[in-house]
Amino acid sequence: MDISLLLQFFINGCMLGMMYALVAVGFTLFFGVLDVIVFSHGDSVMVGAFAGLSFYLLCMYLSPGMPVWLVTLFVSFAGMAFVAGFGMLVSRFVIMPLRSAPALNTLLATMMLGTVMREAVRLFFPDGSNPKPFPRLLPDWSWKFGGALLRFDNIALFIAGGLLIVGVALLINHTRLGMAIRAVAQDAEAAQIMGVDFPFIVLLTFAIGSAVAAFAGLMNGLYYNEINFNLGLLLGVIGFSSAVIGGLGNIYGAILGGFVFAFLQVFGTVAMPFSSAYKDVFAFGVVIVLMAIFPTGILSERQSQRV
Amino acid sequence: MRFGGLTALDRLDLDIDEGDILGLVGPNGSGKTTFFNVVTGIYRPTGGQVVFDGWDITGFSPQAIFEAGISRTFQRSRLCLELSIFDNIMLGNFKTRDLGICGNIFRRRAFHKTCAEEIEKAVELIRLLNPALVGSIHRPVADLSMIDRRRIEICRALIGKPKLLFLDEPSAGMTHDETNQLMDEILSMKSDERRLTIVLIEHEMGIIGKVTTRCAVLNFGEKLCDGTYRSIVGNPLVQEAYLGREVTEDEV
Amino acid sequence: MRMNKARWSGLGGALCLAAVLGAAPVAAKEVVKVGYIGPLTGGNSAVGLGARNSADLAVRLQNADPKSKYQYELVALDDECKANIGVQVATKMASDARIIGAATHYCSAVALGTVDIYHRFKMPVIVWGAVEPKITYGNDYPEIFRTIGTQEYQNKVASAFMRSQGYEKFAIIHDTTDYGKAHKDFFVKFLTEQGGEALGIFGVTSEQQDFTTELTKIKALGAEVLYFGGLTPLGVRIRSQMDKLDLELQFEGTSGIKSDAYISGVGAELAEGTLSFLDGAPVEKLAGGKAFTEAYARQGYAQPAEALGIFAFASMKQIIDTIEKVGPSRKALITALGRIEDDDTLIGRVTYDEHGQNAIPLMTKYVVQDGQWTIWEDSEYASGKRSLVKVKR
Amino acid sequence: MRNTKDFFRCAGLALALFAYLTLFFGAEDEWSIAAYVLLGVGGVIALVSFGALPAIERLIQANERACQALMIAGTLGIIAVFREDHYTLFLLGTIFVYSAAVLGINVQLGYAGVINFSGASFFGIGGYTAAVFLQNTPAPPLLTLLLGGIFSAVIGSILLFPVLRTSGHYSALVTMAFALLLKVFLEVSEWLGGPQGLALPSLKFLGIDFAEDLVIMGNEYSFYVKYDLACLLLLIMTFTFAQRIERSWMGLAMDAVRIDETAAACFGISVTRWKITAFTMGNFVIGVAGALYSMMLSYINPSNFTFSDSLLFLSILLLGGIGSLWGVIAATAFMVVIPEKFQIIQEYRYLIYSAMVLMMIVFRPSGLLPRKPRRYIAGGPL
Repeated sequence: MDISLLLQFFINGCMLGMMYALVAVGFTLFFGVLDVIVFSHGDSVMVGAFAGLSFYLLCMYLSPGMPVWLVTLFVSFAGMAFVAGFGMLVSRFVIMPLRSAPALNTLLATMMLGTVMREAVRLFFPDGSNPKPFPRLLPDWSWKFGGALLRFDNIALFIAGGLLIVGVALLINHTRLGMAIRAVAQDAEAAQIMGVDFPFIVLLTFAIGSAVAAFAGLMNGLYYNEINFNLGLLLGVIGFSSAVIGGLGNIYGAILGGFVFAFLQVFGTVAMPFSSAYKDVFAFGVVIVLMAIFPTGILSERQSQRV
Repeated sequence: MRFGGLTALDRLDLDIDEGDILGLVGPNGSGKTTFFNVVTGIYRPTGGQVVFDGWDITGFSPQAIFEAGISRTFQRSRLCLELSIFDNIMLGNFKTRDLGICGNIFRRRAFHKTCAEEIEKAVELIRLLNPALVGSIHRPVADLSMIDRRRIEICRALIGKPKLLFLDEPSAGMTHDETNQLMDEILSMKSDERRLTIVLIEHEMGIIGKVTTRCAVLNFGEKLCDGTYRSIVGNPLVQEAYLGREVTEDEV
Repeated sequence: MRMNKARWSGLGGALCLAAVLGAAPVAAKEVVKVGYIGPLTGGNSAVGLGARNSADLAVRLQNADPKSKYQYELVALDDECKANIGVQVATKMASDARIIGAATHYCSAVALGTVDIYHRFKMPVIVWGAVEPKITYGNDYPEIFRTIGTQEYQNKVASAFMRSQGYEKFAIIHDTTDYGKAHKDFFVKFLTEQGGEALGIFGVTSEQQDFTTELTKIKALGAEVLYFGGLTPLGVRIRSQMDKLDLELQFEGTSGIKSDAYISGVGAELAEGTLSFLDGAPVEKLAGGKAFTEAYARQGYAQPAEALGIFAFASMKQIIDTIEKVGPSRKALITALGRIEDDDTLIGRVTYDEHGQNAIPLMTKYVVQDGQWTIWEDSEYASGKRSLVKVKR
Repeated sequence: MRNTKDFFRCAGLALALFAYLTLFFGAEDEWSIAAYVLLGVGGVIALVSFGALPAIERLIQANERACQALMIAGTLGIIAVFREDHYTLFLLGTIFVYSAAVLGINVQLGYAGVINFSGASFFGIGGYTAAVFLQNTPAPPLLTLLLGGIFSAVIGSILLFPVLRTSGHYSALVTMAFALLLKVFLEVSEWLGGPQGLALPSLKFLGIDFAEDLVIMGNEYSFYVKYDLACLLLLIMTFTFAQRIERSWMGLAMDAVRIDETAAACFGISVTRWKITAFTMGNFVIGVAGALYSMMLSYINPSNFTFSDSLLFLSILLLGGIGSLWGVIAATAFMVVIPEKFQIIQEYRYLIYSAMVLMMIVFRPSGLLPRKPRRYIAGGPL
């Protein structure tokens, strides 16, 4: 096991961790504000990827001559805007009506919504049930360190993902808007009395969370150069696990959870002598053990129970 | 009892004799409810000792403490709103009725018999407080008014024949005369059970004066003073805790 | 009470079919029902939908032919590639006595689960897609037939071919479905018999998205060929992630990735040089093959025929032709199918052995050249103009 | 029985319901199915608008024992009508077994509030246990049914420690992780037949082999009739078991644990004990149902017991109304029959089906037949 191999595993692990963290941030945001788990979030990632692809094809159709970096920017922002808009619709017509219902109802409703999104893309996107190639928008430079290969798009996506998460964390923790979101998270009624426009904040939170999911979808497409209608299913559960491991409601917990899960999977594959399908068995097994040790996640906020 | 840096109860030394009605008085946040929670086992005390009826029950589980004969009501009434009146009251009488898994499923006739007895017992208890409720004993608690819910909570606490009863602000959320009526009902119940001891948290001094045999005043987790109602009312420390001190010109 | 209502709806179906085709003769012929079962939802829906359309094409062509004795109606059901749903829809079809024969199943686990039901209800079926040997060899039911070759034969040809190309060291990735696992077992068996060596075997779930870790481990093994036992969705992911990790290995797949979706999914440039093997005669070269693809296109189905559409078409056509000969009775169809010798179909000459397995399996080698699956013998790789990934010794 | 007039009214209602069900089951092509669905929905709306529902509810609650007997008689009637139709009988058997399993989940979630996202996994454990025992040991099939339940309860207890320590979304994750983990485990382990899965011999009981056709007075009926009777018996036993739990101090303790753990603790109710009891009993029932269903299928493989199947169980419970026994049976029938009857629109099935469930959750969160306040004695005072 020479060094370059370890480096390659480390690079793969980081990319995977960043992707899971981006999905986990969405779960934490929605849970923080509305104390609700939106299980269609994984499929928002898939919708983001397909939206990106559609905008790219639109771009190529309208003005083939556009420079690549402009196309990339357009595809990213258009994709994120589209999914953000969709996220707002979801919050308006699915989440808000279920606000007073027990948490399980919202969880199951959003799971069903996820299935509807998956089936819709499979059926109505042209030849949706087959995997689609995602355009290579980022330049193709790569550096070799012995056996390990570091590509430019790895670094670019990793940094962009990191910036996005830090941006969201800054927005939540250090701006007036973020304070409003956190106020709603602590106590919706009190925040409303203090003049916080609750519906607007919920819409905004869903827009941010969905935009982050769209970025994860675009990143998935650019990194793997392939997207399929099924990628949201497992990503949703893994994102949820990462958010919970890190401690729901805590943005940095989501990042930690994402990287923990990713390196669990990488370690599972590397260390497992026999078939690497046990990787999932290993990863989810460790999740169960972690939950037994940290019942409310690693970086969980201490909830004192008011009696 | 310390929560991290905050000392909720500071070297509180309180002893309660059997058959007493002790009023626990003090401004908000003076540790009254925390005292209740420590005694009934919800919080594990970080220091000190809780002795009941000769037994040291410090740090026991809430279940064990209930079995020992201490029951309570809650500041914000924690009734099971979905369940019926009888169900809520039955919760308090649990230690005698536990037939175990097979008993409940297979020995149905035995169950029906005990069930009829229990309904009888609950009805008898409610009749003391509010005869009107007897008719709708199987209706969910959600449809009841505030005072009825308070009555159900007291019935729940009393049906298990406890030795010590903690009442946590029974007058919260009720009108003045409703509170008086409730206190009369409690007094009448107390007269039947000679050896029942009650600890009452209350803000309405009128009620404290009328009902309690002894009082204790808490402020910031410390016991200011102890004694009959008349003695504590006159005590300057108590007035200061509630109303604050007169400040002379130069001090301002 | 149920019988006449069903006939009424069957007739209604036939009438509207006739109206659509416009060629059916005035006197309504007796309606004969034939069945199709395949995965129409879920991960394998692309293959299932293509096969259903191909079976439907066989029925439409037969109904358009005035000489046909009967009017055929296709009953298509979805088994979702799950054994319990498969048993459910198989019971539905087999217990409906009006359905004479059916082309069934792509997923081997479902096919294995339903053979008993077809035997119990004495309904002849031709398995169009499931390649697990035990489906035919695991029982001696007269009702079960299969045109597609078994994985065993496909991997015997594949490993012999790869050894002839001089490859020794293989890394194997397979999905944990029965399709992938069976391919891995047979390929490793034949490979070790012929002196090759399987350096590493990696099982992956069919929903897995990221293979960078497995591929990095393979890179360290120093293999020459990456053998993938699985379907197109996974094949596309693995091939594109191989390129991201600069892993220049010869990529060899099974019948699962021989589809246009693979090439469009990975892109012609990356797919160049990918090998795959498919049962049956080389369709493109056969006259029937071109006719099939044109007829399929003319019907304007929403989904492409995919790799196994031709098999569903051939199976359904064989059922219909035999019904034309012996009449719409299950018992007659079973005996007639059992005696088929050298029947010239789109996928080559078909002869059923005593287990109902197509005894003369033909195996065609395919390689991707300029964005097209081309038959190995006609490709520039065979003629030496282009070469597969060099062996670095 | 209050009086004979009530009995006739109940009988009339039961007759109408079962006539509708028989017609609906018999419907083949899509036009008649759509017609029956509209008829059903129209009927319900008519009942609601005429305000007849409260009267019917009082009638049923007053004569609970009679109504239950009528329901069983009606179900037997349907089985008799479709005695030759293998497919409908198979659907009926599936409804009975799934209802029994969801009643098990109801004990866990509806009573004690323990969320279980791996319902289908325990269903699968029951099935696989029965398969392994039947193949390798001479154990009589009836015993393997019990073993299926016991194994599922024992394996469930591994999950107990993390489930008890966590609450709400966190315990949801623990059971979700187990569901995903088990499917991959089954697929990868060779000794359990790997992805191919395992075949199961049929149920044999007192010399009756459930695989041969039923022969009564000479004429042959589908062998599924035997399976349906077995599944119906299992459902009746589970129903009475769940109803007796609810109508006992145990049910009261579990409800208290679900609603407010702290308050329950303060009144001597051991929270962990009742959660463990509910979780284990629920898993036992699911395991037995899984074993019987696998014998009826005679072939099982890992893809039958995936995470989406667990979701199906929870959706059924939610649609029926959490905690309501009759709601579970009605919702199971709805969730098993509708996708089968709409087989015609094929690949669009899942889209429409999950959209329907979504609408149901948003607009009718309390479910089809929401849970009524508990009455300890059947037909007791209200």
